[in-house]
Amino acid sequence: MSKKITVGPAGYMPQSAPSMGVELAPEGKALLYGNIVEEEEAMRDAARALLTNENPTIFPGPQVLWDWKDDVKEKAAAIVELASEIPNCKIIPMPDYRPKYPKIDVKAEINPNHPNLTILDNNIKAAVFVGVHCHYANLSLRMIRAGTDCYTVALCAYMGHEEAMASIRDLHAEDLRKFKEIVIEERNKMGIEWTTTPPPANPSLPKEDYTALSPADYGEYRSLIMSQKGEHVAEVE
Amino acid sequence: MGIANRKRYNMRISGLGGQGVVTTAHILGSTMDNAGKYASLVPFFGSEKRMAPVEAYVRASTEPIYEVGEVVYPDIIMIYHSQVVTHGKSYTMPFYTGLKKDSLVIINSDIDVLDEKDIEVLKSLNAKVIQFDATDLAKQIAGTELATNMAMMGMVLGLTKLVTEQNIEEAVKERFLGKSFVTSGGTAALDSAIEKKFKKKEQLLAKNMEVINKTFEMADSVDLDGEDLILRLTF
Amino acid sequence: MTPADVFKKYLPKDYVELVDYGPFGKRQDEAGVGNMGQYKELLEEHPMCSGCWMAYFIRVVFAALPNPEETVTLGTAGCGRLAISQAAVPFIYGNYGDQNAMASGLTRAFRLRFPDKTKDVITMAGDGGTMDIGFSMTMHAWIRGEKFTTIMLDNEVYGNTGGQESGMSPKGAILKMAPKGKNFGKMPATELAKAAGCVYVVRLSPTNIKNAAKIIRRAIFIAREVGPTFIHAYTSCNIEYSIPTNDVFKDAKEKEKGRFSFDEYMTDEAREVIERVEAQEKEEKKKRKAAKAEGVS
Amino acid sequence: MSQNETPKLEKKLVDINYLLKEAPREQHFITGAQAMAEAVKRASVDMAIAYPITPQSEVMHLVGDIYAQGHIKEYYRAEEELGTMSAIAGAARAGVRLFTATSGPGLLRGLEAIVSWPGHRVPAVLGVLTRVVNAPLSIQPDNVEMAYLLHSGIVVLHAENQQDTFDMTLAAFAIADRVDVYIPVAVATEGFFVTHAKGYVDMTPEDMALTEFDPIAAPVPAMDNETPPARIQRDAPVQKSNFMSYLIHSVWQQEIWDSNKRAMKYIYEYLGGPIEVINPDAEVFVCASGCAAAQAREAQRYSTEEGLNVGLIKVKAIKPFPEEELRDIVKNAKTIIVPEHNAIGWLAKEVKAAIPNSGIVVDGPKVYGGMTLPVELIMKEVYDALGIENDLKL
Repeated sequence: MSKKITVGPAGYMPQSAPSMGVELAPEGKALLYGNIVEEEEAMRDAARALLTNENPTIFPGPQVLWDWKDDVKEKAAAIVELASEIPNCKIIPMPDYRPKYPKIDVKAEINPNHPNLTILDNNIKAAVFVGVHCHYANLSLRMIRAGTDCYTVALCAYMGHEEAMASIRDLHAEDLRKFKEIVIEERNKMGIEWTTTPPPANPSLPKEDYTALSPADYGEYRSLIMSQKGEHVAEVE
Repeated sequence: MGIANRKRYNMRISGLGGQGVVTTAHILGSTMDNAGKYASLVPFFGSEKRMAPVEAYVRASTEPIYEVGEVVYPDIIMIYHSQVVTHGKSYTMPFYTGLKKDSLVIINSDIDVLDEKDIEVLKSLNAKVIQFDATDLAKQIAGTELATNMAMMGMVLGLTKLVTEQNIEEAVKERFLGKSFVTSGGTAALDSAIEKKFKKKEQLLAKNMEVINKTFEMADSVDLDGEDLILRLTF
Repeated sequence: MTPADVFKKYLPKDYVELVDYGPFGKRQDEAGVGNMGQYKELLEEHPMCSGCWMAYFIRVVFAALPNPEETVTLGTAGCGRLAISQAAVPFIYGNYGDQNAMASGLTRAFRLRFPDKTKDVITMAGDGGTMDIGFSMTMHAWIRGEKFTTIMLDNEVYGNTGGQESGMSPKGAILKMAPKGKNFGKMPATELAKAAGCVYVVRLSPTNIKNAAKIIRRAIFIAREVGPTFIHAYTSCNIEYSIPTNDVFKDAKEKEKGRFSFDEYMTDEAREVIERVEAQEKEEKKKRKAAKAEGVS
Repeated sequence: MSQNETPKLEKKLVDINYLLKEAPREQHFITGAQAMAEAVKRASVDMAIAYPITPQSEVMHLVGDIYAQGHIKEYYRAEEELGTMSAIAGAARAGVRLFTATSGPGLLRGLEAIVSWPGHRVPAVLGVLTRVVNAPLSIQPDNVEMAYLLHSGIVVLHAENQQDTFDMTLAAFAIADRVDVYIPVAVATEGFFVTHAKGYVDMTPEDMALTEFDPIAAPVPAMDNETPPARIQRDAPVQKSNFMSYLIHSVWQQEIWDSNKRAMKYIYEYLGGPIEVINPDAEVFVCASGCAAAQAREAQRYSTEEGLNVGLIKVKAIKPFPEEELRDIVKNAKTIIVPEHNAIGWLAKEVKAAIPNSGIVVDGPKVYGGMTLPVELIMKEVYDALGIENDLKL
């Protein structure tokens, strides 16, 4: 079967996958390179990409990052388990969809308004989107296909994504575990040595100690800050 | 095919706010005009008010130019700040996105900013990378880093042999001694800052020209046909 | 707002801090205007000009929110949204000047979906968005008695489009599109609001941070129960009116003595709400004091 | 407040396929306006916003009545169309099922908001009861306003009669809130000719309604602080900048048209496809939408009675436009006659753009400004196409 959707870069202003005739897979099926296939086939191809490409990364979205629904706990756990089985896999979250000012910290997060920055800066060649709302997943996957050479996997709770190289639909925690098992199988087939290790924590800068902050840190609005009881404000810049 | 004496150059200039990126574009434009040649400029349009990278685009040619819009596929890229390369502070990432074959990259930095992958790509494009510390040169000769853009502009014009120093001098005169030239609020403020730095405008002009002449000298010494990808220039 | 346990260590610190040090679920004395800069604020980085009084006031609004975890803000074109959209509160940007129409739909939809919950809806738009292009939608939302808060960030000019005259520019001001000076005065925004049925209307120049916070909270508490509330705040444009950054506060003080003199209007119904809520807050404060004393002795 | 005292009615909630295909139906003789309102009554609509304009008013009056009866949770009369359409956009952010309707000049007045619905992912249903666009003032039927909707990304269905109006309106709600579509769906039909005229409509039971709107199963989070993320801007103003990709707005637009495209499979599932064809082997086709299709249907029948090999193509979905379906049907046709109720012939333009041999398209007969479209006008084109002598004095 010829590949309809392949790893990018697809160019300056590529056509969208649907306009190239790619249709979402029906229930029980999956998409692989834009073609409708059995779920397992797609999972195996995705697994091999995650095991062989540089800097495999999982991008969990708001729907799995925040504890808002009963099934989140289990899904979240399953995602970390999956990541732990992929050698040197990173987890870089997409906590929300708002453009980041002045510039996104590409080591710490990915943003749908400029996802290629994170992919390029971290030299990510295989990525998994999970828990990202479909609209933003589609935007991100398309921009990544346009401007990078990253293999993308979409693990979607709904109908999947035409833009991803591999797209799994109706995803639940058990599907994530199934995917994990396939990753392990493929890993062993390839004879890759790996002991289950969870990805490193988020590298973003250490937090400020707010209790130690004085109104002097408040800069130009210093004059508007009431000093706390017993506080001495010595210097105003 | 060498970078000098071409009919047409499409340039992308990337820097950070306040480095005179847009000013360079304007002066380049009028320089071409004074030389009886043609140019078109596109300052970048973003909506945020500060802290953003700045990009400007210049098309310079011996023939009339019709094309409009930002330069997506440049044959010359000027980098005013090493962070454009190291921190991806540009609108296109990586900074050489769209760069054409046999092209020229000028970076204001004398340290190694390019990583292996960059070097690999630039080699495959048969590009030439000129690196020199334009800011330091500006400080040493003009006594202010605000002349950094002059150094960068002098270098690109020196390398491309597009115009003579005289053409530039007239343009710089226009820019700072006036003539009908409208500047944005921000740029106007910057001018007054420069003026404070050098009491007199004539002196400002002279200093700028010194910087430009220096970079022309440096450009003459460059061998663009050599094997090396990166050429480090000192002064 | 809590992350899934396994993911907390993978979230950017920015968000972890919001969870651990943010104002969510906290009282004003724990995380309010009184101790701005000492907890993780809802609005931090923003692209507004340095010394922007509007950015400062927007920051105050977010610090004053009585219920940030259940608040939605709406805005329209203008400088304001550049900052508002950066806050850790849902923000809706629709079309030109339609913020009060959108808020009408949003507020009603919230009330039918969450009849037992308090959700605060606040529109924050400039003088142009509120009184010029959005005029009919602003007025009609008030006339219909829609229960949300309208805040007008009045910088007396179209700042974001480069300094054109607005309906709220003062008479005689020489601005773009008014090259010979504006030849009519400011629109009577607060009078219009009263006439249109706003139950709580305040005009202020936010020079006193605690007072500003009190006003904002009052407007929100009243909108929950009684009806539309309106705050007309002076948020100067130091660029278009070329006010030196250091004199921005001074300018606000001067305006306070002039056309932005403090004016607070409320209906009896609104007053009841304020008295009840503020008495409650006092009571709780007292209780806490007592409990503290208990603990000490 | 008395409006809150209206009791919540007990209804059997069913899936759209059951509702449209299996549910028992009873025939009624009602107007198009009634048909649309009756569909709204059966769609578990949360909120409707009204603003009067002839000939739409009839619909929103009736929707107001069913609100008073408790079939809808919230309803009000807004200030004008821009306010109405903006309020719909605001309510949509709270994750509810929405309906409004308008006509000609009202549609154009609300257009700034309406064309932003798809990009803002507002899954509302919009009734378009067509009317001339003013200058000079007139309230007559004419569907030129639909041309303005065709490039907005909105899914546009065009009803031939009262029955279509009922079925398409019900289907519209189901199409709009599919997670892979989630953009507005407009159901258009001709003012007066359909809205104020009575026809036979087979209707589902009143106490049976479409399953309720699910704000969670959506491609964008409702901005209700209930669905994550806690810190969100759903539809950011996007500009080229260092924290935006050059591509963001273009891929966003692509996503809207992709969603529009994805609606097609539901148009097949719920409405039996975007076109209806009679006599697929015809050499001459009459291709029409809306109530022009009724005239075309009549013309096709006359032709058959006269032994002429004429076919009918009724276009039910204008966006997404059934390009492949059309190409396939007309591949051997000699002539395609496209009768329309507007001056610009927007359907003929779409048809010409869809097929390789646009020369076979007859751009008309067209009537507008409220004129009726007599079947004889279409018959004349049929005769001319077949080279049949005729003495029709038209």
